[in-house]
Amino acid sequence: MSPGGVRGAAQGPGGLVPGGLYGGGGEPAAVEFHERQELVGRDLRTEEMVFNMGPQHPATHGVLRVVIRTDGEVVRALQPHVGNIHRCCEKIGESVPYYQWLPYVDRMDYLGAMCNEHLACMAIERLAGIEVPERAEYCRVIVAEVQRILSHIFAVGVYGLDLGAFTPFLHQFRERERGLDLLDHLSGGRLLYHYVRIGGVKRDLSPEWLDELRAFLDAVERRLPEYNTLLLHNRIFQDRTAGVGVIDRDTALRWGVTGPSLRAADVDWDCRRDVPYSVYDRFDFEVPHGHSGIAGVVGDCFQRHWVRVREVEESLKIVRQALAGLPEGPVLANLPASLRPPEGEVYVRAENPRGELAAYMVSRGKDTAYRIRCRGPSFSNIAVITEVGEGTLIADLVALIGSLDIVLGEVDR
Amino acid sequence: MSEPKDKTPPAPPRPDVGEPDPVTARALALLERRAPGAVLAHEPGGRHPWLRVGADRLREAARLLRDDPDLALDCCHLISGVDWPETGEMEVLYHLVSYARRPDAAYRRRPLKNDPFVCLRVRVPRDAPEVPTVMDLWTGADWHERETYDLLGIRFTGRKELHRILLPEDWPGHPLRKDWEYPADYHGVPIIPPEGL
Amino acid sequence: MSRDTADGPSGGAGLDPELQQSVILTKVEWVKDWGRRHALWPMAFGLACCAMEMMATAATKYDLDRFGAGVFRASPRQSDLMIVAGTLSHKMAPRLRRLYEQMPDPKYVIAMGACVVGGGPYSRFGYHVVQGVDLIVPVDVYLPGCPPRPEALIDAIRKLQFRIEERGGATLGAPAAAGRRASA
Amino acid sequence: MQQWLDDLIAGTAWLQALPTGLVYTIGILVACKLILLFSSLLAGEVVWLERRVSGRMQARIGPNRVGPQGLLQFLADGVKLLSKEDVIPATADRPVFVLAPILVYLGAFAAFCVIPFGYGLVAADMNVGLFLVLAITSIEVVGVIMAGWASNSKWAVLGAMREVAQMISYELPLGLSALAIALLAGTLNLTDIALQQEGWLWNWYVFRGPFAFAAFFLFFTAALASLKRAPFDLPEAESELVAGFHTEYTGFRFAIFFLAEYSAMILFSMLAAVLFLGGWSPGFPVDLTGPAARWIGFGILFAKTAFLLFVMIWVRWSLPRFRIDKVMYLCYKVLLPLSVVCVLGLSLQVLLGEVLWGDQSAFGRWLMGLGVHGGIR
Repeated sequence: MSPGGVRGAAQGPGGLVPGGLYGGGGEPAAVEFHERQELVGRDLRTEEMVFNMGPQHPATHGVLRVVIRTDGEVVRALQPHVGNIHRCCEKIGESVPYYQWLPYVDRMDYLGAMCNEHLACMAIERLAGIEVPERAEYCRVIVAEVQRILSHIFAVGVYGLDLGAFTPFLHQFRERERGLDLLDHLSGGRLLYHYVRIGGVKRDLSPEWLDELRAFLDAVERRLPEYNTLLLHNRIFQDRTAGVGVIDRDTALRWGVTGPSLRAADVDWDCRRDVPYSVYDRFDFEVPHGHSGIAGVVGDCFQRHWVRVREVEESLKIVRQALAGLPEGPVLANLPASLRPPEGEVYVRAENPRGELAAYMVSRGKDTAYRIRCRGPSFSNIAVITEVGEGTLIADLVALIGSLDIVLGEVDR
Repeated sequence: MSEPKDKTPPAPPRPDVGEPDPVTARALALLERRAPGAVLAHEPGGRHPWLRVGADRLREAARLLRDDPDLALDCCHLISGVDWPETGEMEVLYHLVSYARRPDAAYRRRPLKNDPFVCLRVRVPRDAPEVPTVMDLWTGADWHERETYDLLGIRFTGRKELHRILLPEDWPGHPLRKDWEYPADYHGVPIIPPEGL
Repeated sequence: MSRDTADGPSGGAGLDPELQQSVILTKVEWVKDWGRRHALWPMAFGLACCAMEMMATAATKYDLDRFGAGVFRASPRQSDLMIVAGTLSHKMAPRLRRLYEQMPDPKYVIAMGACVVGGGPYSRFGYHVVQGVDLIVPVDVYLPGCPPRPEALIDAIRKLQFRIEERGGATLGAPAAAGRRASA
Repeated sequence: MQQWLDDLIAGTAWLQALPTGLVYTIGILVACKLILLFSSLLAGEVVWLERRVSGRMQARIGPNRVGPQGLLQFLADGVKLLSKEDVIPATADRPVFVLAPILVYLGAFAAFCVIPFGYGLVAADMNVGLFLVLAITSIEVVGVIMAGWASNSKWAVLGAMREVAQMISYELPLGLSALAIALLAGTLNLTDIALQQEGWLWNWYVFRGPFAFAAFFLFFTAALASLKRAPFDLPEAESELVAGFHTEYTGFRFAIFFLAEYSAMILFSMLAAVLFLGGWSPGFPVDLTGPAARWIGFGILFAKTAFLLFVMIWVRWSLPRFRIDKVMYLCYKVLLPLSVVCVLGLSLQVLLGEVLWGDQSAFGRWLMGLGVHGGIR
């Protein structure tokens, strides 16, 4: 890699060779024309194979497509291709009223829907100058942290799946189902909730629900060591992940990697603590970062996995504190039927399970936004494999992509 | 777009009340000292302070901001493009954040903006929207620039070849431009326009 | 698009009706259908949100494997059922078609979720979303919901099993849907 | 087998009229058919077992709708795979593509002919039985290479490459740890090896000294690797290579790969049971060589096989997958040296035992007793 980060001639061609099962042979020729031209123009050694990993491949967590050029098992160059589920979230945001835009935000990162809603509502509230009742803020923090727990244990399980361990994946689903039921009972949806609304939340938390929540927290706390036995402390798992796919601090910052992947690269930063939004400044929690002290080096796949496991513990702490300090009061501010924020713009960011989700919004006094731009954390996180994935084995590439815990809905938005 | 066009002349976004943002003030001072004349306009405080630079001075300003040890804006968080057809201009915004510098407690408690980002913005004419790249400063800007090109058609110059990222390469037009029309179909697969069938 | 039966010579497609009624052939057909409906191996075709619910259906609580439909194969060559779970975009559509064509007959498609049934929430402004997967491949069972619950997916698979039982060995599938849109 | 046929001919008048060679041929064909049927059905049931056991391990149920407790699930799968369209990719190398599953199948099934299912329940009671098993099972790798190559799919080629590297490497520790038992037994005839372990539990070869004990685990690990079972399932690593070398195979050809994999599992479990776990010996002195009693012996051997199969399934669903370089590391730097040590140790044990105590295993038992004693204390 050249030090400045400019990838000139070393750039992978991302070429397509028709004929392979996942090759691009049957696609409209125009779609990938530049790649073909590039491929023809290059002096491609015949010993190297060009693989099309995805868009339908078990390891790509959805419809990511990675074109890799390998020398045997070693990846010489790779080029990720995204956009396969581009769902026009920003265009829709400009076309529908603010209230109606919220469900689309859920669908961006469908594993962190509550956190997404939270950020979108925050952005709109800041744009329109809406005060949120205190109890609503607590409700938001509780559901967002429950969502983070669910997302992280899912990430932990799916990472096992990527590495060939099927059982942890299903074990975490047992707890995940409990959490989904929990949010289901609250909002009526298992995956996409539309619970956090502009000006508060949709429904108050009932005492029964809070009991259910406590039981869920205990269950997760009890099961975490079990997952760790299956993965974190498993020797094969450590061999597969320690020292693999190292994203060091500099690389992470240059590529804009955020979230657990950034903290694994020893950057002590968490939006919840450092630029506190909502009521996060009232809670006491640690930000796991750097080296786990178990295996591997800073910034490798193992540390990213470890950061997620640790963050589940911290989220449990936050939810418990929020439960203890839950104030009384209304949960939804009075809002007009048609929200017309004054002219202005905002930039808001929040710590999502996958990284920093940010939104830039421009209002011109209408009931629809003039421009909405969302920063999907996975979008920046996955870009980094272009550089880091080079020179790894195919199995390591799978481990690397899995450890970044991307959601393609958020990459493509 | 079905939405009727706004006939009023486009005013710049309304300045929000509030004291000046110290981070942006520092960035402004730095740019005025090291690159005089680069900052064309600025909004010092409120929810969303910003600095506008000319497209020709963008890279210089960005490099200064990145390399300044106090600001240390080591991450280009987001690049967004905005289309302003009324003035015939396109705008690109760079939201720069620092992970090396953590905001102090006083900054964290600021009511309107507690997030120490610096926003650089560039305006270019709509008929020839060309902005120099910042990809060599922040590698991650690569995909953001590609996306801005893809959805708004703003060209970034001085970088490796610019391709669409989200949409197919032969997609008609740039959908986030305000005057973009929904095509009838794409390769024979119909696209239902917003008005319905 | 043509919906040939792919049973080959033994499938009874080309036989005269009298012969098809004969005992042995009927029994053979019955056994084949029995096998097909109890061994629907889905292809893991997760596109978006619905894929999470598809996983949940295969996982601990709902356990699709009970019906013999839990063998998620990554290769289209070995799968019988394509659960199109999630939003289908124009960029992805040719690939979906290609994967569908790589599946051996008889093959079945479940359109899971509002987006692949008819565009769902993206039908109005979503320029890059294909307004229903039936524009690309024929669909056997439509499963609405955003996302559908796992119970609903189990129900869809049961429905497909009943349909295989009713209709016999011939491949199912809706009529070419391009016509549906054109006439609309 | 031959004895049976001789008895049969002696007792049946009309068979005596036929040429003996013809009777032998027909008899052997029938025996092969029976073995084939047995191992295919068994393989199917192992698939069911795998799905149910994994379900159990993963807090779910597993197939339970087809037949009682889902026992007929494999039949449904088989019928379905049989009636699927048979796709041969246009770019595939047709003859090789067609031949490959047959070779894999052959490698997995042919070896059953020398496995004693009980005393005298063996199709071909050969003096080189053990050797034959190891030789025939390595044909499988040729089939896999052919499958990978002929598919003309890159994932398949990569899977086949991994398979070749892995299988050929693991033949070494597998063969060496089997050789260790041959050293103890002094024969390659599997029936004789099983017979030598009759009597009490400590007569089983696995309990004849620390080296034999270690050899059992080496054998089992190497068998797992050459069976492509997790954590060594790299050739078909689903999350990396889609479906590995059989990515392009459909319908019945794929079913054959599937079946071959599971019957190879049964084969190696049975072999391990015969070599190390006393064959059909229940662990106390009882004569199981009689015409009726041998079927009891068959049941006992079957139970041991089932246990080993269960362990294989257990391992598969517990562990993540190795990486190719780690697999090679494990083979050449851990298993191979250890199995060499085992062979050398066992040679020493046999030599010293015979010289000092007149019993080749005595020294080993003494060592093992020492170890157990130390362990308890």
